[in-house]
Amino acid sequence: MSLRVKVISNQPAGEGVYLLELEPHELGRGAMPGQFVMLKPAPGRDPLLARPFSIHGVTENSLSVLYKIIGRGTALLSGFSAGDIVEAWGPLGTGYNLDYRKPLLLAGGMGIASLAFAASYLQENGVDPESIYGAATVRDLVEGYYDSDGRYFISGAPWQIITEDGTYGETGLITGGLDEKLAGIDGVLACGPLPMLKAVAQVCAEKQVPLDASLEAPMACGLGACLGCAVPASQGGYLRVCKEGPVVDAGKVDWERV
Amino acid sequence: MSLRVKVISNQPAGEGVYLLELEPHELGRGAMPGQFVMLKPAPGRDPLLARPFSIHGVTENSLSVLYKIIGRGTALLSGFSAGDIVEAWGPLGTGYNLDYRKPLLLAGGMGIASLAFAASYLQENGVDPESIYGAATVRDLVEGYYDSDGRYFISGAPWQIITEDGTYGETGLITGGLDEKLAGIDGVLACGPLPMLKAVAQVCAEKQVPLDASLEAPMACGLGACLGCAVPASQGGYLRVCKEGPVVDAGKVDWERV
Amino acid sequence: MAVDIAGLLFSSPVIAASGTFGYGREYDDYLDLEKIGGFVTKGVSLEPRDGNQPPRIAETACGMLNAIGLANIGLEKFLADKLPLVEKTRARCVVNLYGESAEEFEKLAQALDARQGVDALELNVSCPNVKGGGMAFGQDAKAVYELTRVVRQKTSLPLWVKLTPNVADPVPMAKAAADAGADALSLINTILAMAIDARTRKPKLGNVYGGLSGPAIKPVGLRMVHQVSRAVDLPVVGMGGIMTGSDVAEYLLAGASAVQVGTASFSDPASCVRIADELAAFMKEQGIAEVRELIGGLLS
Amino acid sequence: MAVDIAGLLFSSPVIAASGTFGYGREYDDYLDLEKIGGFVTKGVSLEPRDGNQPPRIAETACGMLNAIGLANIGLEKFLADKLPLVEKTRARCVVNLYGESAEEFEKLAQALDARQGVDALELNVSCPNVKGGGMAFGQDAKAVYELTRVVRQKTSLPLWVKLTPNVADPVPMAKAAADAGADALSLINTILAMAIDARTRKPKLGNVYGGLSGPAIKPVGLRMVHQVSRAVDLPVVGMGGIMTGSDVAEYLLAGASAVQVGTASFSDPASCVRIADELAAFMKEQGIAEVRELIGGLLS
Ligand SMILES: Cc1cc2nc3c(=O)[nH]c(=O)nc-3n(C[C@H](O)[C@H](O)[C@H](O)COP(=O)(O)OP(=O)(O)OC[C@H]3O[C@@H](n4cnc5c(N)ncnc54)[C@H](O)[C@@H]3O)c2cc1C
Ligand SMILES: Cc1cc2nc3c(=O)[nH]c(=O)nc-3n(C[C@H](O)[C@H](O)[C@H](O)COP(=O)(O)OP(=O)(O)OC[C@H]3O[C@@H](n4cnc5c(N)ncnc54)[C@H](O)[C@@H]3O)c2cc1C
Ligand SMILES: Cc1cc2nc3c(=O)[nH]c(=O)nc-3n(C[C@H](O)[C@H](O)[C@H](O)COP(=O)(O)O)c2cc1C
Ligand SMILES: Cc1cc2nc3c(=O)[nH]c(=O)nc-3n(C[C@H](O)[C@H](O)[C@H](O)COP(=O)(O)O)c2cc1C
Ligand code: FES
Ligand code: FES
Repeated sequence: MSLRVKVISNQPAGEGVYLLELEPHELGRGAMPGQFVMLKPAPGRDPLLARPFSIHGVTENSLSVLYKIIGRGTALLSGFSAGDIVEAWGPLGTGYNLDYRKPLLLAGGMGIASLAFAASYLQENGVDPESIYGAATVRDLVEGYYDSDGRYFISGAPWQIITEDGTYGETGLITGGLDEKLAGIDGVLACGPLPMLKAVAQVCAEKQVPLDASLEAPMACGLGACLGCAVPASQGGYLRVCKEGPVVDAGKVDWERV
Repeated sequence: MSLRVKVISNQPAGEGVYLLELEPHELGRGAMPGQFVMLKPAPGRDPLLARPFSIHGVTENSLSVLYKIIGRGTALLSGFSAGDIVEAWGPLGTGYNLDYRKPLLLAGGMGIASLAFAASYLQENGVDPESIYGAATVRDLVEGYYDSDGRYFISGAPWQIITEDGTYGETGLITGGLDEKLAGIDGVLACGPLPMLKAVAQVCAEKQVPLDASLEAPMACGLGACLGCAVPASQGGYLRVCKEGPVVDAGKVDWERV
Repeated sequence: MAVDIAGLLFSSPVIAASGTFGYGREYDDYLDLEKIGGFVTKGVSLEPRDGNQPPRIAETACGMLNAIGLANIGLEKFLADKLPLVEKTRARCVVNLYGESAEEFEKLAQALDARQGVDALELNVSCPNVKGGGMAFGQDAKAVYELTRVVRQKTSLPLWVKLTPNVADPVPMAKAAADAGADALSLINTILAMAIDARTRKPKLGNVYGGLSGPAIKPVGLRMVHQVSRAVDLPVVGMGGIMTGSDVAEYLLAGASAVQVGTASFSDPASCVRIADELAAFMKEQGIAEVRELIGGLLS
Repeated sequence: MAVDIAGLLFSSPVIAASGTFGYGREYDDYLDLEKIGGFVTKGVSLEPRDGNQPPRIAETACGMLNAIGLANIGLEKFLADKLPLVEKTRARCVVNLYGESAEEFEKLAQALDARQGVDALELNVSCPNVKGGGMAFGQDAKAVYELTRVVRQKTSLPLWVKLTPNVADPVPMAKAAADAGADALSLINTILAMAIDARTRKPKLGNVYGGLSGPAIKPVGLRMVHQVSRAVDLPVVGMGGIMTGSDVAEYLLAGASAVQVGTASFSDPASCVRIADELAAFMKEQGIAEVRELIGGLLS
């Protein structure tokens, strides 16, 4: 059965960003960081397809999704309110490798949605990741909270902030000086815009540090059935973002063709 | 410009029936009983077409529509609430002939929507119509109010009730004993299901009493442009319900072919 | 926003489509005709036509069916009653022609040639070819060629040939029209289709089959405009499901020189003007000064 | 709810359509395969195929485009890894065949003939005919005849031929398939179409063109099923835009003996079972005991 999930809340959580909390039922069962759910942005035939969203967090009582308004579907999603029913299915796909001892987490923009879950999961499991969250400007940061030193936290885990215009935290790109940042790191978890992922993949390949990259592609089924969500594989052919991904070993991706 | 009209209220007014009050703007300007408006049941592309609804009443501050839930469009319409915007255009079409001295009004079912407007209009203009409202059963009557004698009023005008099962008012069909009811009548205004209109048309033709019948047909434009709303004309060819109608001289309709 | 279609200037690339805009003045309460490029009349035939048995329209998912049956007031009344109403406007009036034989088309073209107020002719070749055994003229390249050729001989007005999507490939039809002297190609007409009421077990249209239009068919219209505009060196007037300014931009990118807006007028009678305004806003946002910068500008 | 298609019994007239249901088990978390009639596999080719360059899907008004490019794991892996997973279910497994030449189709049919677990073959003739100059097999009645004939000789399994809507008239293709020995006809496949991103000016699909499916095309599917079922004396498996039980009833009334559900599974992975349940409820409401009371039951 596909799931009809009740909305607990759907609140603004930044510039054009919303935090959607759902009653989890099976939707959240055993969900791991990096996995995603398919959410139908409105009942009916138009829009027809569900949209993929990373799982931002799961508790016993809720599953949350952090999303940005991009087009019609996400705009419609922002209209849901407490008590409404969302059609959904999940958890889906392959999440992050969470076995690194000293992982570096790189969240570009909305990449924070899935990596915040990874960071707090790692922390709960006794691993202290190095976590960097990059945004264009301070207003683009999604709602977190700050300790007395001005350190930014989201979902209980701390993040170093870097903004392109220096309006908060360091100034620059998340990919700046990445090779130095890799010192002592045994694995990188990255989620963000494609140019960022490509740059990270290149540095990680050079430094021979394993990289788990979370990819995006338009999806229809989310279940590995339609073959719509293909991304070029380094071995030729394609990977399915919804099945072999969304998080994939960067070495398996043909970044040139993506 | 097409009109974006604000909903004042949208309340249940009977079994599956709602009363929608709109801020009128131009939509109600000069509206006459029997005319209609086109209402888009939801923004967007699905459903695509607007639906025609008779004008149930106009005041300086509001235009009202009384509608029954039939399918998807009317179901969606019932979801609107105060403050929402409805896309609409009108007033449209040709209304009732209001020049009779002793008119008989025959409302079958939702036919009351337009005829209640006609009855109160006539009353305001010093004409006391004979008004009969037929329904299958008492529960199907739309919300009116009752005086101390149990007489039913809607929009300020009184109606004799006839129900098929006798649960309120007389027992029988609105078309029962119609020839007697025509005594002294100089014109009939009728709105209701097609079989009723056909029966009324036959009796009126026999008794040579003019009949203004309000017709229905699926519509696209409501403006006389698409030629979608055709009903067979007695002279051959077709009448456009949205332009020559919805209220037509029954003699102009080829009732056999309707 | 002006565009040139085979030598005829339109003040805007947005034109109201045949059959959805009556004879040009039906929408006057809701839009200013002069704010769009013009309109195409309902198909005009030699004699008045009653049209098909109702019901004639049905709603479908993001679309609608119509089986009007080319009901129209006929040439004579059109010239006497309707043409004068649009003659004085700056909006272009394109007359859509409907005949059941080549001779009927010829006569229509002849009667309209050089008539004041008529800016161009649009040949609807999607109608059944009575002599050709009922198969539509538009599904047979030879018939398209012949029909276009004879009409071409009777008129010096710009001649648009309107193609049907009910073919395996529109390119042979487009080439045939071009070879026979058409000045422009309009496409697409409606897609042959059907709707059924499961409860009454009846077709929703009196005519059983009808034409599908509206946003549902936009992807088919875009594909055919793209195919035809690449294959044939004539201006293309694109249509099918246009509802927004962005939809117009898509058709222009696919290769259309102008567009027609049909069914959208039913979901909002002011659509044509709204869409033209949205296109202007889109162009401004994108820093595009002239419509022609978009035409055929699809990247790959 | 059982239906008989050319001698093969299906427990329900609702079957999951090729390309939208993987190899049969991908939806296991969301529906019980045994509650539907069965499924049609993704098109299987002799060799594995990578498929087209992404993006491969795009949403459209009440529909979607796909240009998967018939990506599939190939015959060998299908037989080794996928077929065993469905062999033990009561659900029927129809294998959809894809080849680029008649020889490839022949080999596929031969390899699948009498394979345990394969209940029927569905010949996808909507693919480009490499030898025939790229025009699809399915747009040419002679090619349909030839292809069906050679495959027919290689298999005793029920043979369904799946027709494309990208033709002026599906009936000649249907007749050709019937004459060549097909046991049933499936229709419609997707409609060739296109989507454009006005801002990036690029086609939304890597392949530029793709196939339109979903509710948008239901009226076209109904029309073609109606045309074909009246013209050809073979069972028709209808599809195109089915989303509800009532949609199924409409296809049955139009003349289909069973239906396939494709795109609906993307808007709700439990669609096939939900639709079958809705059909049962509709039949109950209408006092219809057997599916066959609906088949071809359109009134006029
Ligand atoms: C595995 C995965 C996880 C994601 N997680 C998040 C998240 O946690 N938060 C968040 O804000 N966004 C996330 N996205 C992106 C999100 O799916 C898109 O922003 C969303 O689909 C846009 O829909 P729309 O209707 O608003 O946009 P439109 O552009 O109108 O959408 C049109 C179509 O394109 C598809 N589409 C558009 N953008 C994307 C995209 N980036 N990726 C895939 N399909 C797209 C839509 O699903 C839809 O089918 C994720 C994408 C993937 C693939
Ligand atoms: C001039 C006119 C005045 C009307 N006034 C009223 C009124 O005051 N109150 C009221 O309750 N109803 C009225 N109706 C009927 C009303 O338009 C339909 O009930 C409504 O369109 C049903 O829409 P739906 O989407 O709920 O039904 P669906 O059956 O899902 O509609 C499918 C399509 O059929 C059309 N359709 C369905 N029923 C009718 C119908 N009876 N007439 C015309 N088109 C129809 C719809 O507009 C739509 O395009 C009037 C109809 C006409 C023509
Ligand atoms: C109600 C209706 C009537 C139509 N009548 C005609 C006609 O007379 N002649 C013609 O060439 N096209 C006619 N068409 C087709 C339209 O002009 C247009 O080609 C088609 O509807 C696709 O555009 P759209 O999706 O914007 O409506 C008609 C369409 C509709 C909906
Ligand atoms: C993503 C996708 C992949 C498809 N792949 C195939 C295929 O491999 N072989 C085939 O015959 N049809 C294929 N089809 C067509 C469907 O089986 C079906 O004919 C079509 O989608 C219409 O039905 P629908 O509107 O219910 O989806 C595919 C459709 C989609 C949407
Ligand atoms: S979305 Fe269907 S296979 Fe990935
Ligand atoms: S509804 Fe268009 S002419 Fe009447």
